[in-house]
Amino acid sequence: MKYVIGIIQPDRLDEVLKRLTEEEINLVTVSNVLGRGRQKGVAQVYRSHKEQGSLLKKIKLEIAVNEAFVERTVKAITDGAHTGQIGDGKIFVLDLPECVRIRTGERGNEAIG
Amino acid sequence: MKYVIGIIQPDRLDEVLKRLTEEEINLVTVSNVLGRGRQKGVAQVYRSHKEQGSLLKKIKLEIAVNEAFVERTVKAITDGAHTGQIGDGKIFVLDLPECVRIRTGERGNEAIG
Amino acid sequence: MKYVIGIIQPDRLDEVLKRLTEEEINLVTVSNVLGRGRQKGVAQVYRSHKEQGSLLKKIKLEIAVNEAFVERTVKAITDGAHTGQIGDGKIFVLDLPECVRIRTGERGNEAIG
Amino acid sequence: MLATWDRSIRPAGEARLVIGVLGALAVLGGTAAVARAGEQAAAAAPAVPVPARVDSGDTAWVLVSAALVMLMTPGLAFFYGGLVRRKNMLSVLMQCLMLLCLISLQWVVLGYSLSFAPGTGLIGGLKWLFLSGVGLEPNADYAATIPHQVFMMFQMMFAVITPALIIGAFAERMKFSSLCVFMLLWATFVYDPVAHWVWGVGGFLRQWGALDFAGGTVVHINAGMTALAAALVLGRRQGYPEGISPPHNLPFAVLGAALLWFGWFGFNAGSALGAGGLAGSAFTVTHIAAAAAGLTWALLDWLKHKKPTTLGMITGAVGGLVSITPASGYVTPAGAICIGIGAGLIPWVAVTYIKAALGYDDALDAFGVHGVGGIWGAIATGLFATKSVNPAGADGLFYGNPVLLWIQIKTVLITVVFSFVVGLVLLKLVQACMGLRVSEHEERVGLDLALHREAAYTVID
Amino acid sequence: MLATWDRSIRPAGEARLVIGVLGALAVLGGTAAVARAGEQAAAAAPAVPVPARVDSGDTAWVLVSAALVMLMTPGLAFFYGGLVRRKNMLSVLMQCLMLLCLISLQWVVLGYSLSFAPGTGLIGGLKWLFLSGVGLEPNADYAATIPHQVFMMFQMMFAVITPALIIGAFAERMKFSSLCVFMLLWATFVYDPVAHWVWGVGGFLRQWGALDFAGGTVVHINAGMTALAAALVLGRRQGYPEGISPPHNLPFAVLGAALLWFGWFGFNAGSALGAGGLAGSAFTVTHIAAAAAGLTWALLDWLKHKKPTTLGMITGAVGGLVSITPASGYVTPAGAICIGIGAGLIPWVAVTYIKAALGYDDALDAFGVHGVGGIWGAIATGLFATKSVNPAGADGLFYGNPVLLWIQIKTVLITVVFSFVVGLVLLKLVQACMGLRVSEHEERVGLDLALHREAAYTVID
Amino acid sequence: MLATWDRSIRPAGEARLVIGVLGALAVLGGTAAVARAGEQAAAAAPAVPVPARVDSGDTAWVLVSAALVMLMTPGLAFFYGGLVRRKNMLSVLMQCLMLLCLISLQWVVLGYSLSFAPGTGLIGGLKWLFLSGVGLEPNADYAATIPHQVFMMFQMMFAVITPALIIGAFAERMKFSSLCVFMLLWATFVYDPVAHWVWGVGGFLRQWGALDFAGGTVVHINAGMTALAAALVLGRRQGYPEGISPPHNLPFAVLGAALLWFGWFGFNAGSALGAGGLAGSAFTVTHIAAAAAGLTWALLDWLKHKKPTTLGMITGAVGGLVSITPASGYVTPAGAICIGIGAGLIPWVAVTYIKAALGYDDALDAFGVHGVGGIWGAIATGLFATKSVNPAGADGLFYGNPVLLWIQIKTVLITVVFSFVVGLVLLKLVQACMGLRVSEHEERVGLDLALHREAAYTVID
Ligand SMILES: Nc1ncnc2c1ncn2[C@@H]1O[C@H](COP(=O)(O)OP(=O)(O)O)[C@@H](O)[C@H]1O
Ligand SMILES: Nc1ncnc2c1ncn2[C@@H]1O[C@H](COP(=O)(O)OP(=O)(O)O)[C@@H](O)[C@H]1O
Ligand SMILES: Nc1ncnc2c1ncn2[C@@H]1O[C@H](COP(=O)(O)OP(=O)(O)O)[C@@H](O)[C@H]1O
Repeated sequence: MKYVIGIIQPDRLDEVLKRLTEEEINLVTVSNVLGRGRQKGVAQVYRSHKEQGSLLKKIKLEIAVNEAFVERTVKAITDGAHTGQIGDGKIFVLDLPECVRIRTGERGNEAIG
Repeated sequence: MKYVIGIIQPDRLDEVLKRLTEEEINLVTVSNVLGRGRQKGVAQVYRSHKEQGSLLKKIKLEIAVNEAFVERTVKAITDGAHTGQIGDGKIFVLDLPECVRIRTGERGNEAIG
Repeated sequence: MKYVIGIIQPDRLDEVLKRLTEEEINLVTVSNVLGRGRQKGVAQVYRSHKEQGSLLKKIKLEIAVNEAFVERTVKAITDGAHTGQIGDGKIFVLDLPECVRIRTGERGNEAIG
Repeated sequence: MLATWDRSIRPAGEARLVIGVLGALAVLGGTAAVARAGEQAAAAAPAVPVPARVDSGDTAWVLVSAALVMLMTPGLAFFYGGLVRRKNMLSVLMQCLMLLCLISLQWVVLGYSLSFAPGTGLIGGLKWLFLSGVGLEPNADYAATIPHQVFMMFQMMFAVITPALIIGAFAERMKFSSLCVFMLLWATFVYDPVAHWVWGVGGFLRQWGALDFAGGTVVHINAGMTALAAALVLGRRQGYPEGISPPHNLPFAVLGAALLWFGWFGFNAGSALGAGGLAGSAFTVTHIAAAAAGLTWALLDWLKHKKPTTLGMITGAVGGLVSITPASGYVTPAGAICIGIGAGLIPWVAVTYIKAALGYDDALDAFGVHGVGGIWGAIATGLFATKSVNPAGADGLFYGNPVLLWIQIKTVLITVVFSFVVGLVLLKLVQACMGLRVSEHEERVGLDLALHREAAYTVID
Repeated sequence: MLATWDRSIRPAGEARLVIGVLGALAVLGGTAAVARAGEQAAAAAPAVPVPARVDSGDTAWVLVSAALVMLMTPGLAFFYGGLVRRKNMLSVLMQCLMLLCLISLQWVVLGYSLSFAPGTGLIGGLKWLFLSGVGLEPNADYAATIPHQVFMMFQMMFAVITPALIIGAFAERMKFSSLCVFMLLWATFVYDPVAHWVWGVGGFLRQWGALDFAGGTVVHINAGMTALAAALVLGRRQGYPEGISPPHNLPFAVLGAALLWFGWFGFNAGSALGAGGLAGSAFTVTHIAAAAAGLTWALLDWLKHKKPTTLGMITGAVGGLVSITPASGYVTPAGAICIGIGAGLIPWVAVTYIKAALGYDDALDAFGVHGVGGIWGAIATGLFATKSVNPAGADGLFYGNPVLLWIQIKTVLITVVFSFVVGLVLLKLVQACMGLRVSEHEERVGLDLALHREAAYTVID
Repeated sequence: MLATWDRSIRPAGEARLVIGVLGALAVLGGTAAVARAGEQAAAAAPAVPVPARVDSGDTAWVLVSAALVMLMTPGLAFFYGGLVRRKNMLSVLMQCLMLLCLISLQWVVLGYSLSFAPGTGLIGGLKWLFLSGVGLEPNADYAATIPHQVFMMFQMMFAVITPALIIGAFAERMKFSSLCVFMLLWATFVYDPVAHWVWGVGGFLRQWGALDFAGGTVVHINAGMTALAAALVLGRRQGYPEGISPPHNLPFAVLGAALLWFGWFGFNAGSALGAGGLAGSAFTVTHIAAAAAGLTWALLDWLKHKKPTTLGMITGAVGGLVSITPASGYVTPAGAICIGIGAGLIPWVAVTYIKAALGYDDALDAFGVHGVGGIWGAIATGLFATKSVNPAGADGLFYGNPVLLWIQIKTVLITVVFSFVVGLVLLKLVQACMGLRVSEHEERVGLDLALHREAAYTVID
């Protein structure tokens, strides 16, 4: 199993979720993060004090999937989040040795979906 | 070492923390996430516009533990978070090759606790 | 490749970011978390009801790096976050088998930087 | 006209007390009947002819005061809302807004008439149902220099905020539909009668010479005692006390307290029903008592917990405002400072020790602050009142007159018993018919989503 | 003086309507010319000599009212701001603040003169440019008991909030610079003329006997119709309707609604321009209509969505305040309840069904609430007005006089057409010169950062 | 009575200035002694007999104004609070609330007497300690048509907000206990004397003919200069300037600014102490100056940073309100626009360039806005004042009278020196006794948790 982490632009979330649904990847965990990447932040101004604002709002997705779904997941995220502009984000794929569904106590591949 | 990630219902947090303490697992990192799972969200209504609200508030726990503690951690989370209803959440266990305590510079098994 | 997770004190963020920049580690994802560790929280008081406040505000950093950068990353975080007091935090290093840059579709070592 | 107490009691005080309470309970069974009777009684007693003319300055002040008191209900919503958990924020705001709408209409339809129309000693008549006869000319019985409708509106705002105060006791767990029904009943069977007793022409407590300038009894004791009943009937929130998170947004609570303080100038100084010396005096003592009480609570926190807390300070200030309310037209600045100190101290003890000891879950201390603070204020009026401030008032114990204190204590007792008992009965009634408390699941999810299909704040947007 | 309608219409009603609209459009081409002419015309007609003396009570009330109405613009900013997405919060606040500054100055420079200076039936003269001649003595044409400057300031606050209402239609996508230019034009070519027609001495709708106590036509229909035009011209937000997140901070919206409600007492009761019975009556019906409308909307939500919503309740209350505005000096409490129920129902239908059916993106329902609610209010004035409340008014249909209703309908039609058409023309003009809408990228990033280089809230600090 | 300046200066202006400052410093050593002497002096000079009668309209307006000014302190709390970091939000609210309580009581006990009781030119007497003799009859020396207590309460609110303004300079790093002690001293040794000089009967600046309608000198310069001293004495926050996060909640800052603006109508127009033409004029120019200044700052931001900022606009508006304060009873709308433009420009320069150049950390620009804006306002009063607005005032430079400007400049200098020096001395004194600044650790953790054991917002609940 793999643990897929995606960092995307906030306004691409809806699109990514739609693509994931189309691929029947319904289970996903989402959170707010700030990212520093190649994208230059816009300088914020407070009473003429400029704040470089290098940390930009991003959305983080976490999706645990079986091996068979990894590429589909990556593709769904990429398709939904891609705009071709700097700041589009990254996907990280980690190994996931174990997974437990709290409700049933199931483990492994059965638990993940 | 393992890196245990748990996604639970917000109102089970207190119970889970209590169980973890009982197992002498005191170190834990907690954050707000939104989850899309099997649980159907309640439709929100704004001026008669229905918002499906598929993303529900969840709590994410991250706990780095030595191998010996993995099962106890999983059990503590499961026991604390289990209600038997859809939406109870998941536990993911990742491998953790290295760990550093910033204060002392200790590494590995010593650093984790 | 490695996926480095750092949990630090909120007020050390600026310093850590500076150190990372000095090491030419520009890409980083930051988020708010609450941590329970060795550090004892300050008891909060609400109408004479004491709330132990065991969960303290922390900042979580996530940095995906090539192997060659792992030690520099750990050192930059450690240097920036270290105060010698309890609560300084932890660094966790996970294996990262795969990485994708959404904008270009690049994979692996090229995508990470 | 409030100074007629001296010949009214002593002999049959206790008997009257009992009769009063019983009579009041009887109201529950037959408000309309009693009221109609009262109407006839009143018809027999012609009002003293007072030359009534609208004064623009007085009217301006009471209009402003009515607007200020109206603002207190949203103020209270934020004061309370900031203290609950994030998932219940809107439910508190919604409850307050609903009362603002619902009780305003109840007041128009029958509340004002039951409270202020000529009637018996126990309840007003039905003459002013649907505001018939409540016109733009002054009604000299209540205020000779402002339009009758303005007096009615000013009083409406009191009728609205009083039930809203009760919300604090059952926050985070009450069914919304039951709340609406209960509050309609409560306004009709508790608020309106008590308002009549104390303020209505012919009201029996007014006859006795009980002093309640701006509603210590009618508003605060009344709401506070039913709040206690509600806390007992509904039971504790899940996880109380350890598992309840701290206030989700203290700045909102501070905002609410600020709006309450601001509005209270209308509440108390507006109760002079004109813009003159008495309003000025009420304004002064209101502010001073709030300041003294806020400081006192902060200092007590400082002593006990090593640090002064913001929540403590605003709670104290609200307590001070509560306690000065009945006294605000009768005491000097020095009296106000004393009342304020007591208002910091006594509710602080109630909230810190008594609540913890007895274990009821008065979630936002509606009883602890309004009930206890209101009782202190009513009694303190019996101590500190002086005719030097208001010749239409009376002298209190410290000005050589023990009788007033006794009247005030009796008034408190009657109101305490009446509000608690009738509140309890109404709660049980609603509980039997439709339930009072949300399901365990709804409580966990939070009332905002469960009962209103909304979230106060977005997490990601 | 508003009761001259009975001999004015019937015969040539339609002809006048057409002339009126055409004439009004002509204004666009030659405001100044028309105005100068008007000035001369006015000079010929000497004002009726009324002994004018400043009354301190009336002045106090109108000063307070002006302050209250001023507070409505920030109130509106929070009402609207709470409903947008986090990334656009400041843009809404900034737009409202900018209008507060900009239109205040426009009013001083020429707006007040165009609206209220003696002129023609279509526009005021230029006599009071830069407030010259607007002094501290009363102007008996408008208010005989308060300083002229106080009347001018009270009216200024109306001129400020009206364009601010329009913001709701194009929130989250309008260029800030274009907004400033558009609003300056709109104030001059739409607001000022309409204010003159309805309220200015010699204004043609006033001559007809149209009743608009506090601005249902001038403020709400006017803003609402241009809002509709703006929603159409600017087009939908990206992702509308599914991709738009829910309100980012409903408590702020509730706070805004509370401040609006509070300020509306100044808006409506202040429009009596004195502190007496009429102000009291306006105060009363304003509150009652708001309560009835809030309750109605909540009940409709309860019926349709199984749960009453907070947003529904405050939207309804604001709708009630909108609808009672033109009627507030002419109707009884019973009339207010009827108007309030209509004000809950009709905008609810507009927002729930019509908006969805037609598919325009009136982001915060500026048209749905203010336009539709304002139209209902103006027509309802023709139904429920009664001379028993205000002898200077007129009787409506339900009091036996169908003529008023007809006048009101014509007034509505004229304003609807004028505001929509001229609003549209001005929008197209600004669009042609400098564009109206931010770039797709700026819309995605959010206006706060893109246009103002600020973020409303920090994420980490 | 303020027009006696023409014969008072020229010859011995400088000498008097020196004497004045020295004399003022002497106050520090012997307030009580001086005061007692003053009392006797005053006893010798009987007040001119003026027939004093309470006017309900005037009283209504001043009551409202007092309530409005009271609301400014919470308004300021939110204005400031929104600008600090999340972890210090409550500390700012708490400081403002504490001053509201503490200084109100100080005012009752001795502040009012020191400021307004008959005394010497340098300090009021002790006759009115504990408000003895401050009753419900008017005191014709100050306001012949409102109860004396109402005047006292109105002035109290000024005494409260002035020290609260200083908070902006040392936000996020001051010890709470030291703040309480320092502020008590400051109110007694700085505010009360300066209030007496300018407004007290017999106050020497008043004798000179210095014009300060609503407190430009007494409130803003006074607070602003001590703020500067505080910024210097306490030193910079850790990480200043780069490491300081942006404002944590700009909507709260906007809310605060809106409440300030709203309250300022009471501040300035209430200072007319009656509801008539003068109040109307003050109301008008107050609003216009705020609008002009807000617009100016926004435009300057637009020029320099390509985008107008919300924070800039509200800062400008507050600056405008500050600057118009001393002039608000003496200038025309045109004068107000000029003052407003200056009030946008000059503090903008101070905050943008001077603060950066000098490197002191005036965290929320208490000096930059209130000090600098207050100085501009006091001087501008010497330029734009005209007797055509207020015959009791004087003509300024642009109305042909250079003397007033000179008086204003001297007044500014005296106040600047006095507030800065005495403020500094008091700060050093408190620093020596109990320290001023929290520990490095407490500053890192945030004052909310470290000093008050509370968190403004929950993270998870
Ligand atoms: N190596 C990395 N480690 C952690 N987070 C990263 C890394 N690279 C990118 N990110 C996250 O992805 C976001 C987008 O990256 P950025 O470089 O701006 O986009 P792009 O990949 O289009 O050049 C960053 O803001 C950051 O949050
Ligand atoms: N495969 C997954 N990847 C990421 N997050 C998941 C996954 N499965 C579940 N979750 C998280 O766990 C939460 C609970 O899942 P859900 O399916 O509703 O519960 P249950 O396991 O009881 O059926 C989800 O809202 C989501 O946040
Ligand atoms: N084993 C762990 N698993 C998850 N989070 C941890 C773990 N150990 C520490 N943390 C995080 O690091 C933070 C700091 O840890 P703490 O023990 O207080 O510091 P120190 O390492 O200086 O003793 C904690 O609040 C928690 O968020």
